[in-house]
Amino acid sequence: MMGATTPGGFLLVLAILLPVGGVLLSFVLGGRFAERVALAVTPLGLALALAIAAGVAHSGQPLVYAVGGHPPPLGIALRADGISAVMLVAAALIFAASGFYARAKFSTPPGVAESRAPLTFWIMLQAIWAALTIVFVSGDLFNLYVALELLTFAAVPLVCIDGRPETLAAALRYLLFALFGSICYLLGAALFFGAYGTLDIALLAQRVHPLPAVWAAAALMTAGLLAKTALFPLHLWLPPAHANAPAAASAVLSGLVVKGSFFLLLRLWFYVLPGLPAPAVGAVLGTLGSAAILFGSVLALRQARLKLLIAYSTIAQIGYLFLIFPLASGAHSWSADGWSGGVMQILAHAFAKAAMFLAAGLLAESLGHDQIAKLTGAARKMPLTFLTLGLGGLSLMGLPPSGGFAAKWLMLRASVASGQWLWALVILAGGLLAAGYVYRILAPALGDGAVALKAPPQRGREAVALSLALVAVALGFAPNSFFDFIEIGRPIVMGTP
Amino acid sequence: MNLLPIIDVGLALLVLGIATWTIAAREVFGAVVGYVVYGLLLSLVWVRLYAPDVALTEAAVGGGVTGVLLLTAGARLRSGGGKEAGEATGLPLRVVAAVLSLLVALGLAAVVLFLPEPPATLAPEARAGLAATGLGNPITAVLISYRSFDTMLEKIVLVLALTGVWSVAADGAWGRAPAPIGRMAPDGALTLLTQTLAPLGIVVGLHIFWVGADAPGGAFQGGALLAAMWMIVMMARLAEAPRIDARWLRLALIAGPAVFFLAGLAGVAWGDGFFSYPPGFAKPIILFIEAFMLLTIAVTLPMLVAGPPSKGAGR
Amino acid sequence: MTPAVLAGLVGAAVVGLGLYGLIVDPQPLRKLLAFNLIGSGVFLVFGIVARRGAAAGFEFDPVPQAMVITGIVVAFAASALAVALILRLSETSGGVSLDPAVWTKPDDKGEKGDGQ
Amino acid sequence: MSFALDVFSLAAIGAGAFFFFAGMVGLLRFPDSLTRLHALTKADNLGLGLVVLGLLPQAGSLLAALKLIIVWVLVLLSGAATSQMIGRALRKGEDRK
Repeated sequence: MMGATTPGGFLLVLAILLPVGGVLLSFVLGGRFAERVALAVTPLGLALALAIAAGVAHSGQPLVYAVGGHPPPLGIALRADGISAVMLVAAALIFAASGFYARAKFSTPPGVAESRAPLTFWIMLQAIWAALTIVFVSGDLFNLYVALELLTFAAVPLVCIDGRPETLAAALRYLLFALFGSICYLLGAALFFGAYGTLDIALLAQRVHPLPAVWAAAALMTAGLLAKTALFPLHLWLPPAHANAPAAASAVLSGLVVKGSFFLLLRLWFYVLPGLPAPAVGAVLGTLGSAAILFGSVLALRQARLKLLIAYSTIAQIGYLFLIFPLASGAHSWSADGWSGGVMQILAHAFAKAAMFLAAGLLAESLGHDQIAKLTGAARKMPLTFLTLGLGGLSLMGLPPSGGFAAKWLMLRASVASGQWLWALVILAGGLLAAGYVYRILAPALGDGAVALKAPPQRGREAVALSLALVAVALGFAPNSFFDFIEIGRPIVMGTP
Repeated sequence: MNLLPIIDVGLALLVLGIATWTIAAREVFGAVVGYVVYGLLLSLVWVRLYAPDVALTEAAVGGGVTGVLLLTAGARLRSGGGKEAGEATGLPLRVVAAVLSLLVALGLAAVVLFLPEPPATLAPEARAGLAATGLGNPITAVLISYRSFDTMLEKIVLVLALTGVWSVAADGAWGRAPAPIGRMAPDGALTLLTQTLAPLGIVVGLHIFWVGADAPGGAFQGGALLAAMWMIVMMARLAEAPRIDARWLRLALIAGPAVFFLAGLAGVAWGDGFFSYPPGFAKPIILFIEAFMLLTIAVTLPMLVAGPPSKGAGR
Repeated sequence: MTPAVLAGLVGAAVVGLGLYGLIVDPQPLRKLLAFNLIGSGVFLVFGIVARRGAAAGFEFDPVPQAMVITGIVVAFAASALAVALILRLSETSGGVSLDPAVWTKPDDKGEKGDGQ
Repeated sequence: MSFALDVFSLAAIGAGAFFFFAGMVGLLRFPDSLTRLHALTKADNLGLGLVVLGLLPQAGSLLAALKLIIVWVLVLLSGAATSQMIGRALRKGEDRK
């Protein structure tokens, strides 16, 4: 049954407990042990994520674990399906890259037992990993609430880790938005429990009917999660927060953390409420997404700072994710394309954006600033860094070969096949605008000019950033079996034929 | 007995009035005082909802400790000389906000009042599982057994919150102690009160923890009470806040989640899998876990209120 | 009117009040108070759900009540983090404003210490 | 017997409520902080004492009765301490003027 533990299910608990244990150990040992613990956790976490993916692929079924031997509705069940597994692996790779990249900046200085920024960074990095793992595998809406709060508490201090007033203001604003989002989500959970006496996703999916309480719960949860995902017009907190955090943190925040709340929106609409006749919801979310694509891209074009440009580009790329709601709903011939395209967009953007933030960090360190106007000729001094920016940009624009291309191509196919031409136009326009802002970074940098580097970038860190960009490109070559894999555990859609 | 509905209505009106005051008060200080009163009244509402465990938590954490936190914040803001910036919101936005809030409140009231019948409940399942835990208080069973995973993660939230609070310290202050709670010089009356109250409060806190297995109470409520006692001791300057890198402090702060974590792992060996308890030994193990959670809560809440390490404080 | 019905009305009204305060009040500490009000209203909704679920010899459904206890502790932790940020912001800058435009003047963007 | 006790409870609690009411009026009507404080502490301590006295016969067990008395003593103690502190703070504020 859905609530019973399957073989390999214990891997899910281990995948959560590993970074949780890392947090506790780092906190109590303190000092340079925090870094060591975090770096030791990284390969183990990657191995666990791969083992879970192998388990899902092997059985062709979601892995399930009933925590404490109490199956739902009384207890909490963990479930990993196809998209859980790919998200776990993607997260593990990005955490590994960010952790390795951050060592240069966040090692405890010699002669000091413990210092503020490193301890905070390594604890919070592991905490974000723990929270995202729960988000990807938990099957219980209240447990997911606790995970969302974990995510908030871990992400906010990273934004203001350097302590300047503008970063503190950005962190505070981020915190208030996130708390508002959580409380809306929690109210939705209360209504679901009041109506059906369970918060288990699979059980709810069997029980839900289009009642007022269900609509209210869905609306509240959606609103809360939109605020956390920074979908236009609730995006105000994102650019200052992501642009001011240290690069290693920005990569995780922009690449992964906003995807956590988006992932819950997928769970809500495609797993809890697939039976709800809600074409209007898809249209509304798709429209907001389109607005985000256009608005975010235009603002990205106008930024003077590279990190702010990349942050505004995140707002636009988040917009694409929301096209999954009109394009993958129902059980049409085209909805599989919409689904695959949406999931591919999550992954491609995660890798491309993480790579670009890491590269932007290297650039800011080497040049002492990240003003786009003063980049003239920089590409000759830092070719690998700009190659990373270029490859990431390729995926953002949606040019082949890249994961971004695959994602946008699949979405285009779905929108054409379904006759929803508007989304196709938006996707194309967004691609053109993205080309515009990527050109703004690369064109001056490739030109002639003399830029003085404070220090050349470290090769190892350049390679880390580049490898993430290469993953984003490689996703463009994903075989069909990959798309079959992410279908595992996706509910058979009732509702529309 | 017929008086009860009147008392309920009066209580409801009082709660709403104080809540309105909290939002409408001109001064931050007045709003915070309103919020503390609100928390205490709310705990009476919880009693009327047959939720004594929640009432205790609300009174201790929601009203009490949060109240001290906010009052201290207000005082520190004022003494820092920093004005709370921000110009008043314009009338059009106020009207829009009022209409929106009214609609949300009305909609929510309608949905809550017309939840589907018959009411959904897990009470029978919770009752059925109670025997295996050996507990008499079903809420403790939910927190430490059925949904133990949530409870452990919530303790991790506390660890993260404290790390986050510490992380805003000035770089030079790292490793020192937080500034004293409140700005009072040692005061004879407060010292006398603390010396009398603290021992009694500690006894009551431990009592509430101990009876929590079978009666209203438990690690949360008892821990919050112990936390309040430590806070009042710090306020009276009978003891200063510890340095944040003190090894005993770090251990106490993670004791609860760490023991929970290890017990959860041990469930594989002795029980039915992660976070399960061996039949027949569930109650002693649960009490063992709770004892460490009590310690962690009692230490974490005051440290969260005390704030980040400060240059002026600590040796 | 049973206490549960009354509490439902109070919960809904408190959520509305808090929402209004959250939108309208410019001071972060007041926004935090408003957020706490909304939170308590949400917990009351859980309380009503718990009371409605009285069955099997219990006067209440223990599961939502336990969720409220977890929620209260989490809300307190959130308040503590927000207070720390507010106090630090006022300490470093002498004022508390959420508007990032206050902090970034057009010309000194990105010069010092950002990026990594 | 139980009837007499009920009457006693009712009378004591009623008297206690009256003192609370008087204290509230004082709090609202008295001119300055010190006199308000005076009204509040006197009335509340006595009022609460009477309420506790009235509840004692209804307590049911010796332990519960003891708890009620402890509550009263604690309130007395904290009331005394806080009014002392408020008074001192007021004095300090006047000195500064």
